[in-house]
Amino acid sequence: MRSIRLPGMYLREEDLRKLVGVIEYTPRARYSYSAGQALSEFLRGLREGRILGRLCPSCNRVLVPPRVYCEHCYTQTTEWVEVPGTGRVESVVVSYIGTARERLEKPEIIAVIRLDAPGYGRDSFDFAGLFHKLCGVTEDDVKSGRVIGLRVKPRWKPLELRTGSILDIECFEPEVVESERA
Amino acid sequence: MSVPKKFRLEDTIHVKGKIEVEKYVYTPGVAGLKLAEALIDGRMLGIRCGDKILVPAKLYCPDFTQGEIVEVKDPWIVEAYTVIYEDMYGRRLEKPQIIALVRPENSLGGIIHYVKTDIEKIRLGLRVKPVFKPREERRGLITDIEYFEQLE
Amino acid sequence: MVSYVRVAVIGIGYYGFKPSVPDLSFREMMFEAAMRAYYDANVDARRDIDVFISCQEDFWEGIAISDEFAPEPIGGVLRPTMTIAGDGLQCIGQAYMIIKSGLADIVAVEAHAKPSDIESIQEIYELSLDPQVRTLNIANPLFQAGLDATAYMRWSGARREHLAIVAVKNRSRGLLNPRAPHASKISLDMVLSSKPVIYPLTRFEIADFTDVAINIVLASEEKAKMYTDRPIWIDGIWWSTEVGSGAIEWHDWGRMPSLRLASREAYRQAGLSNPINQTDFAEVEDRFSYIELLALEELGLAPGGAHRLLESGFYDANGSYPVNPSGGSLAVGLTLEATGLWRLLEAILQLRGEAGGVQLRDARRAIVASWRGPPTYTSTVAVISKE
Amino acid sequence: MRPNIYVKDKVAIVGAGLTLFRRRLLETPRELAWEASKQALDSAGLTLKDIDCIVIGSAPDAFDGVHFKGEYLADGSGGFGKPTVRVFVGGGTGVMIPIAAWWHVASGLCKTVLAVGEEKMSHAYPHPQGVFAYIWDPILERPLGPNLIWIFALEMARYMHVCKASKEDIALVSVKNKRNALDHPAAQAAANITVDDVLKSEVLVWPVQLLDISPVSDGAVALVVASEKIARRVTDTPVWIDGVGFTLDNTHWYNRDLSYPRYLEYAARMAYKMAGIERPWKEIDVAEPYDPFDYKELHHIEGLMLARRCEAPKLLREGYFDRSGELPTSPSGGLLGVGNPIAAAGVMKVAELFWQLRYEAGARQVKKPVHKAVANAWGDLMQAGTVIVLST
Repeated sequence: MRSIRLPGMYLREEDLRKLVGVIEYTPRARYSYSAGQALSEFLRGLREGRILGRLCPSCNRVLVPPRVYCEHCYTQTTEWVEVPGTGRVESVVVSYIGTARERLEKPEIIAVIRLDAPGYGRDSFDFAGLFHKLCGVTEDDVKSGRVIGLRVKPRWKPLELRTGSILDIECFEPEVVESERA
Repeated sequence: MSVPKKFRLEDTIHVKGKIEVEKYVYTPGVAGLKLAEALIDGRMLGIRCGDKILVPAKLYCPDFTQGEIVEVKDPWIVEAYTVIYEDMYGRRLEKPQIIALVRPENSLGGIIHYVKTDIEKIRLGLRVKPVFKPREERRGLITDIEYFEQLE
Repeated sequence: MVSYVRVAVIGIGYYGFKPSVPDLSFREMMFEAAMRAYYDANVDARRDIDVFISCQEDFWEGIAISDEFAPEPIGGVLRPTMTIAGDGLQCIGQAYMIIKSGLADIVAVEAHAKPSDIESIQEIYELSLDPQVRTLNIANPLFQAGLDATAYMRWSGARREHLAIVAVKNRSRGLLNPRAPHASKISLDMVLSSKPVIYPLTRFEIADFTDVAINIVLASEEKAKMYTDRPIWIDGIWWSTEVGSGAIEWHDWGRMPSLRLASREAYRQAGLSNPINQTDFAEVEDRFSYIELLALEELGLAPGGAHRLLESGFYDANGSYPVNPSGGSLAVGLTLEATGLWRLLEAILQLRGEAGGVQLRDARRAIVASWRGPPTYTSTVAVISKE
Repeated sequence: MRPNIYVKDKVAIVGAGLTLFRRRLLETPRELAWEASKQALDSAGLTLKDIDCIVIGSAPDAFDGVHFKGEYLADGSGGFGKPTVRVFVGGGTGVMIPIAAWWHVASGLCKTVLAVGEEKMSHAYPHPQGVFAYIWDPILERPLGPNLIWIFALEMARYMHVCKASKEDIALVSVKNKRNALDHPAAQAAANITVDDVLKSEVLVWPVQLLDISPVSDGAVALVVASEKIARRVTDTPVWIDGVGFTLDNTHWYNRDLSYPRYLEYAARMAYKMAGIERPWKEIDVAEPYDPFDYKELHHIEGLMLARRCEAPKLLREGYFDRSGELPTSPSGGLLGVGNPIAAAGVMKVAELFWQLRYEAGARQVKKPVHKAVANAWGDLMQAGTVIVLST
């Protein structure tokens, strides 16, 4: 295969503009996703400023986000449990780009939060967790590696602005503000 | 579920969403580029596969050999047709659309297009020919053909 | 060398069969169906099932990589789980191969549909057409059905009345089936006097959408006998694609070579030489009225012409060869990629004697045939039996 | 995990073909599939008439911008009156394609399979990245406005934290693969770069920078897979598929420890067991771990058990994974160097091992003798592991 010229005709953006027979098409693919039993309750909880999980009766793990089944034990979860919302930063990054790869004016800090709730199995490979933005830390904090392991808590939007969405949590923020600690 | 399911519609949340990029820009392809140039010229292309000619022109034949691109000529005949009165949401059209699969008489395959005739007159085997848009409006797409019209 | 391993269905489960299931997410519906199927098969999802297959398409789900959501609700987390972007019956074919290859003894196949979550189903159908065809802005993306119907009517001699009889037969039959939300008591006059939607089809002759989740558990012969005393055997299954959906112009209009080719191989595997005499009934594609008749022709189940036999009552539930005793798609609905799977489900219930109001008297062997619908020309055919 | 393998008939790869990988190609997706398929058939000395079944793989429909992409690609992939099926496990699709082809043949129901992977990402505007906005959970994740790179950055940050790996260590993967790709005729992003170039490139989502990532590509790759009897007839050097494995982890990726790809280990164990491999780190001669991001190659080397946990960065520094090293990885140049038309890229990795094991890789041929090889692909929300083991 090495020496043969491979098929494929490369087009630069400007070549494309010169071509005839190019078709432009605007797609329309709209949905109304049913949140279902578990997530509907979870979203209602967020509106009330509570983070709700489901208890697995088999492994005693609390599932956040909640589902009606524990995927490891494959049993139905039985009870709603409110978790405190506090936890530790499991991983954290700084995003300089938006959804369509455009540069952001102000970088965003994104984290995986391991919540204070029982996880699955002894090594806790699976834990109750959320994926959200992080406030109250700087880019440099993140890059220095100091943020992983940091204790955090949710910062809620004012009650009147909450809509029953994951965005009812504005972000997670350090439990102890740096200046207070000093 | 051992917890009773909530059953009131107001207890369940529905979240709006989509899968939409701003737009898709489809390149015409190798055969499609030749076809596009021909359409602008007011011509139609097929490919020769063995002793048959298939329309529209593609890069390859059903046996996977590369086809030789050839021009096809009128007249065309209606191989299959339908009339669209309503869309999938149940909205009636103001003017029904007569859609047909038309193929050049001596070729296989064909193209899907509008046929301009009375609904009573459309039938299988009807002989038709393409009516092209004015040259300056052609863009190398099958819509460069405005419709097919019945041959006298 | 074809493997000697026989493959059986050992468990079935479903949830839904309603035009809309607003209270559950698609994942919760998948769980409900899976839980029922595993209970029926008496298997432990986490211990006994070797491979899990989900059948779905991104734009039906509204998620760009919908495979992500497959494993959790069906018990497939950290197990061999994969997705086939195809009709549910085609996935049964994949499971059949996986078991015959020796890779797995027990396979769970899942398909679900939540068309009630889709707000722009017409535009999504449009997105499945070749971009060149889309430029025509045809008002109804199901136009292919009309083209095929007129071409079929010409060569077969079937008239509009014959197509209407299919709608009357299936929609009325569905009144006896609790899984048929679109059943209704209609008359031939009602169909013939209603306005066409896609000529020659009226709205009674075009199937409507239904929400459902279905799970079917398959096993090798050895395992099947351990788990159940009423296995339903897959004697043969095959699928075929005539042309790509981007090359529909090259389709043989008015015919369905994909059903023909798929059925011939399925019959060969099952050892059928005269299918109409060697099977007792069929669940076949009927998302449009004409396709039931065309399918019967292509499946070799219409000696002397499907429309003539239909007229004589041959295909009625109490006729010589019942076709779509469930009520078919015209009564049960279209469940996106789960469509082929419920056809199989209905046939299994018949063979098990669990079909309730639609139960046939002597059902031992059946043909199940499903087309993936426009703009595809892909079909799957299965032969199943209880002995 | 109970892979439950009892397989009698051997299955071989007997041909491979591919198109250029580029940011944008003139060809339609179906034409790309045809070009790759035609080459694969020619290389095996077969025609479409000789093929029984077709397996197609392609990642999200939203790239090519066609719903039912498998059906759309069918004719370009040989699906003219043939049984045709499309497999889909996100980015893991590339290796799932030959896995599915394997069971088509191993079942005895097909003797020859044309297995095709295609992706045309350039259709989506303004940027193909926009498609990735829709892979997330529509209720809990999409409202945050996520970018695909977020999750990989989160995984990379966790890997760096747990394994004490530095950005420099990780950048070495990019340097190695882009250099390897200089010898690959399809390559889109081959280059002689240094660690410094990587560290100075645009920071997208810290710790991920521009040169840590594979490019957006159009391309197609095809394989011909056949039963033992046919394989021995058409070639003197069939490459056997010894083991296959695949796994999906849970959807809730932020409920998992991201530092280790357990989904891959499970899939690899399944494939190794089937192939009779007990000590992969000794028995595997050459590997094509999936490398859409540079840290991912290290992650996958560990998941494939070719190195101990957190040990891959050190071995990489020592040149262990170079083409002249003890266990060459991504000798093709990988996704970082050759390009990343998602499903096609995974097949490209398998095709590379096919050429390596036949000593046909020319300038890319690794120095050591090779008998056993492994490739993997990975996808979804860091969930899917697909593994294939090949041998001569």
